[in-house]
Amino acid sequence: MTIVFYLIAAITIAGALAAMLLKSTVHCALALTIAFAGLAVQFLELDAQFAGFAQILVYIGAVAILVVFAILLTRGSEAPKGGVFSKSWPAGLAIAAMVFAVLGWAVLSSTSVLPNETAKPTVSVLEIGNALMGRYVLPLEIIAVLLTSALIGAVIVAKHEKGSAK
Amino acid sequence: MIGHVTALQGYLLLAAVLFAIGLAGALTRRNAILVLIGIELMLNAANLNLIAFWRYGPHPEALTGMMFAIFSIAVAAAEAAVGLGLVIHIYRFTQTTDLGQMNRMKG
Amino acid sequence: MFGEGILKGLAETARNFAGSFVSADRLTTVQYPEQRIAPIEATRDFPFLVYDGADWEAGLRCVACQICEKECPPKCIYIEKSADKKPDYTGKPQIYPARFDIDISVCMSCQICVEVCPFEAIKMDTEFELSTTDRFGGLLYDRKELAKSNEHYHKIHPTEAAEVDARLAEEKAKAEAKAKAAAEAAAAKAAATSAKPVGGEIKA
Amino acid sequence: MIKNADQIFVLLQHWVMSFFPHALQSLVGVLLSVVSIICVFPALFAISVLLERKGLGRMQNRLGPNRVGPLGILQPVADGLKSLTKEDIVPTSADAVVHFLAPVFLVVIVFMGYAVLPMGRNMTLVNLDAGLLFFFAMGASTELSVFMAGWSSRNKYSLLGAMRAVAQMISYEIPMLLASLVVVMMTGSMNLGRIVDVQNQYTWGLPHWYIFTPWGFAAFLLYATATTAESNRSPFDLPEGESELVAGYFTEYSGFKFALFFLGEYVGMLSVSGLGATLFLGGWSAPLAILNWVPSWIWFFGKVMLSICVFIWLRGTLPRLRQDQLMNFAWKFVLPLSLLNLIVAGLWRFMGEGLTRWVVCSAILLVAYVVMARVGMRKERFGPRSYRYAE
Repeated sequence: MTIVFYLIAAITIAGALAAMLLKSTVHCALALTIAFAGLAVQFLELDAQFAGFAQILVYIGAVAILVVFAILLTRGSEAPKGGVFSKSWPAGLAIAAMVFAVLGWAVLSSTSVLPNETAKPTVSVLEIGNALMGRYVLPLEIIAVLLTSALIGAVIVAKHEKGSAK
Repeated sequence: MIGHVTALQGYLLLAAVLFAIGLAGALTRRNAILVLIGIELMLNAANLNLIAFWRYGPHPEALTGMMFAIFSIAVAAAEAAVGLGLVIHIYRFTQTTDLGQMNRMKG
Repeated sequence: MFGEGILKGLAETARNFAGSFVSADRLTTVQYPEQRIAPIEATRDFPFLVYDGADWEAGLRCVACQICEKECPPKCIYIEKSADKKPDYTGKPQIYPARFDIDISVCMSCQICVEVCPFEAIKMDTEFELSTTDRFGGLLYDRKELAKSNEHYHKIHPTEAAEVDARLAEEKAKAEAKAKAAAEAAAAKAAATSAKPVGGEIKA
Repeated sequence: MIKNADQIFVLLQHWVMSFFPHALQSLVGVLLSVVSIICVFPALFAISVLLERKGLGRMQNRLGPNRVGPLGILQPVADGLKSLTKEDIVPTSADAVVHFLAPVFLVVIVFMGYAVLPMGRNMTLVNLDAGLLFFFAMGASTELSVFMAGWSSRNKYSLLGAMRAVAQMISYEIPMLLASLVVVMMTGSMNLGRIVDVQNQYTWGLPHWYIFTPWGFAAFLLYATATTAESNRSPFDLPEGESELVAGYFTEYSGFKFALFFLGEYVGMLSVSGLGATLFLGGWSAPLAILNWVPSWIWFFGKVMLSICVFIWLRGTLPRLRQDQLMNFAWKFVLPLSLLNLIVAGLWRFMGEGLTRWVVCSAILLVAYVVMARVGMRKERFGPRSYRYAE
């Protein structure tokens, strides 16, 4: 596979690892952004242009800022008293390792079954638009309702009630 | 073993690694926000899988994989917003985001 | 809130912008070191001591009465009286300041010293480019540096200088008249005393 | 002769590429355009800084800088040298890595936005199919670098400035997207080259620019307001409000890093006005049919410099908005109007040719503007602030 894939994969994994292991939470959020950017480039590698730009716009543009704001609002940037990891971190690690083992085994052992068409699909925004309006119009409407309700829900949940504890 | 892996399997392995890292983070970190970050990573890994299968799948012109990934990006953004709203709300009452201390149902 | 306010504001700045190339009043600033705007009549920067006649030391009007030193809010005037006296413009011997220093780094050009001076000895100059390399000694002006001629005073504040000179001339005239009257009285008295021994028998 | 005057840069590029072996040619071509963009736009940045200082001066009845070089032409060079030689102080408590990365990240992202702008007839670096989405993706990620700058200098003023800047940029990003969405809706494609081609036709000598349609004019005004706020300029320059916030998120920056932020802001302004020209003012198309002999890139850069002059003009005129007025204006005035503009554009599309659609669309937009302005903003009529704690 191309060198670009390995390079970007290394950056993404490094970003993800840093996001999980760093002590200061804001550094974690910034490392997360690097991971998102790496993934966006992977999407472009896979010729999914629209998804790649949407990923940059939605994740780096909005979700990263949201996470960083949440960190600041909950004063997460000061280092916590106890350790950064929960007491039962070995168990968590073991479960994650097992999951990775299962996934890895499944991927590697199914080389024959996996499709491998190397034809480069050319996707134009027009096709995506038609697909959105044609075949996927129902999910589009559901997403619209979901996003509105999430918007209102998040505002109500995080809103500052007048009478409650300051 | 690693030598003759196909392109699709490379992406699937990368997604598996990201998923495992996200899961490890979500399980081991104490700060609620970092658990959410872990979940975001897992979602992204799933997106990568979707698009990898779409790209190397039999007929990519059907656009199913990519549309699914775009919808999942939208849903993940909404989920992140609500999740962080909840974290801020909990913080307002318990003054802490440390998951270890959130063991009381009061409030 | 329709935005006409914004449009009016934009029109105003546009008029200013266009006007600055054309009319003079739309471009009020000048190239400072090369061109200068003439200071207006009442400009005041730092005080200076006025002297009449040619010799600055003899013609100094200041009589070291130290009113200005006491009145000065930032206390930047330092005066030491002289031991002897020198005749002032009316000829009356007056004390003069042996040392008269002003620290212009402290002076705030409030002109109180000019207002309280009974002898019109201290006035405000219009010179402001006084920067020096030495912060302490360089800005402590002594008598010699502060003394400037009456003609300089006329040049910078013409109307005010004219009034001051008129008043001084009138006082001088009054003083001379009084001196002349006193002199005549003295002469008459002298004449009367010399004539009385002669005239005493006649009246008796 | 006219043809190659218009294509002078493209021919130059091909001429240079012809020296290289075939394998390297495409790489060299792209490299050449990237280098040209990185040289041209900082030069435009220098010109607009000079234009700004002299223009603001003239508006305030004073001469602008005219000491360095004849008529002050070399003033930007002097500023550049000064910022290069100034000492670069980093506060000890600052987070060195993030502190250093913020300006670099900002400038890189802003320059990447130029990849999709069509600067002349087939003079686009990368003719992306989803060009507009790429531009907005780059625009959206500049907020992160603003936050990194504010947070990493560990200084209350810069954090406050960064929070204000990010909140302002997010709330004005949505109207900007919706205003340009209208253009995408009417042309049917996100490819900027296509958008300019559609506007490049002429009837009776007048161009088909979108600004001459009611929804296009409204979208242009909304776009201009949103981009002025997006680049923290003129009435919305709250984040670096000198009076209260010292210098906002780049308080702790000095020397070349400060100049990088300055460059980032101006180059961002140039790119946003470039997009505005492409979407509403017909990119590189000539304003009149008879003027078509003028090379196309002259029109593009002319329109960009014209919008820079309008930015400067706004800065010379309007006072700064308060933070709550800013937010009210964004969410309760600009956003609803841009949504309504989408509906009006749809109406325009399906009402067919003829005068009626002109009257109907402009009537709807005008009525909405008046009602929104009068009713909507009455309570907040930029009136006194309402406090949550102090009664």
